[in-house]
Amino acid sequence: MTLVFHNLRKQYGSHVAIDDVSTVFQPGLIHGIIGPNGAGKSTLINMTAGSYLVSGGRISLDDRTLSGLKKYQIANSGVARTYQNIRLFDQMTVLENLEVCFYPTQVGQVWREILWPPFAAKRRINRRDVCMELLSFFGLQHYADAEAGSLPYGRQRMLEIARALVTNPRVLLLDEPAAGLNHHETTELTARLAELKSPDRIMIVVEHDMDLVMSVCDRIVVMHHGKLLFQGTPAEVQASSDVQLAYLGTANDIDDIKTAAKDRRAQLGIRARRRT
Amino acid sequence: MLGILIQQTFNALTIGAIYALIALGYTMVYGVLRMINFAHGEMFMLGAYAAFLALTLFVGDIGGVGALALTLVFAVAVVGVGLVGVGIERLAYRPLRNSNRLAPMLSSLGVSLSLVTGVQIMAGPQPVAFPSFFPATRIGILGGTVTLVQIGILVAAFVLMAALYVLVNRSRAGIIVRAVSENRSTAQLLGINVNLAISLVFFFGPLLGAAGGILYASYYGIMTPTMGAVVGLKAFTAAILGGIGSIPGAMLGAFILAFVEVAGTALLPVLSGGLLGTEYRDVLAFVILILVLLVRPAGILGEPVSEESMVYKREF
Amino acid sequence: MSSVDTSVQMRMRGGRLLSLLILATAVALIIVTPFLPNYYVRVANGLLIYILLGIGLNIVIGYAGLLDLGFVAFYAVGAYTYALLASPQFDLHLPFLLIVVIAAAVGAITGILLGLPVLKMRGDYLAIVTLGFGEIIRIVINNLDWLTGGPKGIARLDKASIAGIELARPTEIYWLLIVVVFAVAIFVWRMEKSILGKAWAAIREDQDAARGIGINTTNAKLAAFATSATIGSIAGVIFAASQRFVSPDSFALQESVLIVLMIVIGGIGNILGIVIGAAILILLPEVLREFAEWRILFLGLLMIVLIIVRPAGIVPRTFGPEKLIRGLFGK
Amino acid sequence: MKLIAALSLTTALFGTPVFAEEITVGLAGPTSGPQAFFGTTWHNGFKLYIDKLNAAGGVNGVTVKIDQQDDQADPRQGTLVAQKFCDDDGVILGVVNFNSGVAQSTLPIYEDCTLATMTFGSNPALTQQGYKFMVRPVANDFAGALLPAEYALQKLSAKTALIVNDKQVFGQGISEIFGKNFTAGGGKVLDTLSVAPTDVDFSAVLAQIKSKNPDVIYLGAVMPQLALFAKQMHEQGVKATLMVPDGGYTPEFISQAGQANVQGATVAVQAPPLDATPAIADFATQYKAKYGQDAGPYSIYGYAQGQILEAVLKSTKGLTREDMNDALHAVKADTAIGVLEFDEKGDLKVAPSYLYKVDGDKFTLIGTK
Repeated sequence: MTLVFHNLRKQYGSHVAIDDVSTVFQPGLIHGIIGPNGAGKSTLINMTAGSYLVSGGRISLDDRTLSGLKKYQIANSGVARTYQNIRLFDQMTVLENLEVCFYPTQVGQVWREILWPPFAAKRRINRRDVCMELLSFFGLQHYADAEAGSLPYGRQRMLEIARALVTNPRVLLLDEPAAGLNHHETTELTARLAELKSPDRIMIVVEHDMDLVMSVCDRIVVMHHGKLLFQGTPAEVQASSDVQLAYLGTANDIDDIKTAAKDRRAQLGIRARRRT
Repeated sequence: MLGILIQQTFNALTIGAIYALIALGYTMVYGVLRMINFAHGEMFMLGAYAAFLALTLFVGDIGGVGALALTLVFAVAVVGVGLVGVGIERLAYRPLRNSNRLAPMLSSLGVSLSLVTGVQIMAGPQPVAFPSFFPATRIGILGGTVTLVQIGILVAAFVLMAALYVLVNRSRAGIIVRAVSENRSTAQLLGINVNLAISLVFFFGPLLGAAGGILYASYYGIMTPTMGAVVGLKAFTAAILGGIGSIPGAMLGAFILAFVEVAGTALLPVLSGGLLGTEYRDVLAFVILILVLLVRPAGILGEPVSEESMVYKREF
Repeated sequence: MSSVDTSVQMRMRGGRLLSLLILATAVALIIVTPFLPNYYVRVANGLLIYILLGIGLNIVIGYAGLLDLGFVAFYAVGAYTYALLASPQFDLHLPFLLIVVIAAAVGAITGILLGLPVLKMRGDYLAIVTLGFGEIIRIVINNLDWLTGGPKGIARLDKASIAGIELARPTEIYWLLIVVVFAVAIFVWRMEKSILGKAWAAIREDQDAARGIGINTTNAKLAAFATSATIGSIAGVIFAASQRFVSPDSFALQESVLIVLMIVIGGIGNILGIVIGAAILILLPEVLREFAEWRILFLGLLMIVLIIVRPAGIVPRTFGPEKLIRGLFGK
Repeated sequence: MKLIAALSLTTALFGTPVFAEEITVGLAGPTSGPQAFFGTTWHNGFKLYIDKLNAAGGVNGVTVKIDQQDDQADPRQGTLVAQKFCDDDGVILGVVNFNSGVAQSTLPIYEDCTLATMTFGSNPALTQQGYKFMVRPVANDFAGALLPAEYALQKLSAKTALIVNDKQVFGQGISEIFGKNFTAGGGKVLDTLSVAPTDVDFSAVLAQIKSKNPDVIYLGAVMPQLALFAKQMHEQGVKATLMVPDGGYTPEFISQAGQANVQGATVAVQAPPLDATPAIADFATQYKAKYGQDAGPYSIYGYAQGQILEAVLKSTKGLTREDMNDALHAVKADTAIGVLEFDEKGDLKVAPSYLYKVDGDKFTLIGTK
């Protein structure tokens, strides 16, 4: 009952972005993927979610092959994700952003929903209950009827995670969830992520914020130039000289990683402000 | 048989050259603003009317007028229409630059309707005979008949397109326009005057369209207030076919479309065994457009949409 | 907090008055119109047909965010379905309601056939390809003389009748249209509120993210195309039955553009907006009839001004019919 | 019905029918959009005569007011205009329906409200549907295409013809009839090619035609396509004789095509030569004086319809719609395009047809029927 990368490979023309990556992600754990910019972290997430095609190798979930399926099929197999640049449905309300996730399970009886008002009402209440519970978990219940695009940046990040959780996915892929968040928000996020851990759920976090990764992740995969450099517990990663050398180049202190991450955050923060 | 082939080739080249001049305007505007400018066909129409006006005002009778005077009239008219284009952008499109993508497009529909009706009111709805700039000499080439007018149009169109090519690729103005086409926000951050680039595009696009209009009116000997609609749609189709946003694409698309039209007329009845007559010519053109877009979703020379840039955000 | 509450209350009270005013005017207009001279009834019928078309096209443009410039094709399909099945052309005289059902089915199939190849396209490419389809259908209708009568069209169509009640005079067509427009509007509104409507909105906002939450965008888009085409086709049937003559002239590209304009000027994605947009673009030229071609110029300039002043349309997307009704009860 | 009630009320009150001093005539046609040119110039011809009529004090003191409406050549707009005329009790005659398509959708409306119309659409089918309140003061396409076929076969000794049409009601209809007549007379139609009504470039079609080398080309279309085709035909070196329908009977045909390009082309039209009577010679000059431009291809018909109206007003029993209809069907009007009378279907009893040849910058009569 695991998510497995078998000799995964991604190639753009002659450029190899992911080179022969094999690893296993266990349920009940939070897995971190780290690595310098361009190491291929997001590419892994995008391939898992079906946003990018897989050039070689295979991704499987619970012995079922995901790679090659269409993106929506992968989502319906229990893989949910967030995006590096927040991608909410801006002009829909916060609540609707979550409700729409019921589409795969509810579209079958959509005719009944359109033509038979009592059924529609029942469904609406049902959807609302599930979604409001999730919103409350992320402290978004007061925003339920606001347009998603009008939310503050940090709230949008939370909403995106909430959206990924509506269908109670087996695999939750978080692509830089802390990017652009302030310290307070990052703390909140860390707490939420820890609470989200459940025995059936495989959680994968791509993140530059080392504090977050080190505190919340159980296992960490280190990527470097498209290759899997190292994997292990946070303590093992911090202790690995390989990681320090390759990841940091000449530097040898984890603080440098933090500086790099801060730069990255500032960069994304600018982007975030421009968006709103 | 060879005669027909040569003749039809020249027919297609002439039509293609005129389409190309107009398609360039669509594609340039699209390049910088990602906007379909439905009023662009009207620049084509305005060109013909402006030239006619300039002729009557400055020259009077066409007979016995030297080439210099004609060139001057031509220049005055196209520059005039270019300025009109800049003015329209200021008034009708600039206020909409940061709104949804549908808005400027529909504003351009309003501009188009206003221009056609305006000209209809001022100049009357009737077709007006337009003087020919070239002598109606016929030249026989291997059994085919080619007119001097056709050759004149081809030469004029190619000179204009070459000038545009040099302008875009070799001049400072061209660099500005290309930078804005490439990425407007980055260009802005680099201190490039985006408004200037857009004004330049809205000057040269209509200018070329107007030139096309004058050549067209002179070739067919006639102009009408509604002449822009049909040709504009064809040129737009050509721009899409070639890959909208791409300048060589617009030219290529225009010539392909023209050849398809001519081939449709010449071959459709033969190929379909008489089942489909020449009346299906435009159907053939659209079918080919659709087939091309199915194989190359961004047109022949359009930049293919890469996986990474497939960010499908709300468009309107 | 309390100041916020009062302002909300004030807005509510104002909203209530506004809702009451709008609804009362609408009801009054609906009831009064059939008692006016026939010219006004015919104008109203034209308006209602365009509202119907607007509601149909709005599904694709306003809800799913796909720019369709060939909508008139479905309108033509419906009109010609009626013309072929209820006229001397082939001496077929099927009952009106049966033809409505057939036309709805034919419309839906055409919608899916058109939708299939264009699904991967987006934005401007979709626009030109749908435009091409619209033109192809018109050209084919104009040239299949043995079937459609070619440019001559098909004349002397049967009068529509339901359960023995003849629907041919302007007032009769008017009531038919009122019923159909309300039925379709309610249906489409419920559709928008359903999970499918939310999926359309998600596709409109971010197609890729919509796939990411498990929406089969192909099917959802096809559903949008098919529903929209069905409504267009039904509008075509009623148009043909009221005009009792069809010819390719009625299905030119400009009609598609007109309907798009209606939607955008009125307020994209909103049924009330469509009504306002149709009123401006269909009624205004009638009101200004005596100004001949000046009215067209005026209309063109008005379009530019309206779009600049309100790029997203006169009625905001959020001000839907349910707002009106809620406003009425002060909720 | 309302009208009749109102009238019987007036009759009851005053004992005798009251004759209004001014009557209203509904005038509808495409005055905006792509066909604005035809509609406007046709209307201008009508207005030219009516203005003259009114200036001269009208007919027995009755002057004519024109309610001019734009139908944009769109059947839907046409029905609105028709209903507007019907609803206006003051309108007692309609000069309407430039397009056969518009006519098809409006004739039932005029029939319902018993408003007599002079319909312009020339498609033969229009008068075959039993409408009692319409006449057609123009020759239908049967008449318009007979003479050219005969002329081609007999005078030009043509063996082969090629037909080009614009796939519009008029162009396709009249060219089909030409084809039938030509074949019936022993000629051979080599091919029928269609162009789009918006086309201006015929070079590709012409190159195909050239290879078929027909004796005559019949072009079923309207201006300005007629002129454009003639011009390009000459430029591409196609030698056949060009035959066109009535739209070409205008100086613009020669000027827009270029005089040299159009020599020998024939035009079949219902109108006698412009110099046949002083009145018609006058028409052209008056038109130019009033509107500042040459008469359009259909202006003369508008003018003649004004003359029909005058004759109707002279002979009508009263100024009700029914009376006008009776008078219209019984009228024998001496117009610029000949003496016109209608049969029970509303078609012209004798549809005069004249065939002209372009000769220099003039049309020379070469045949009549």
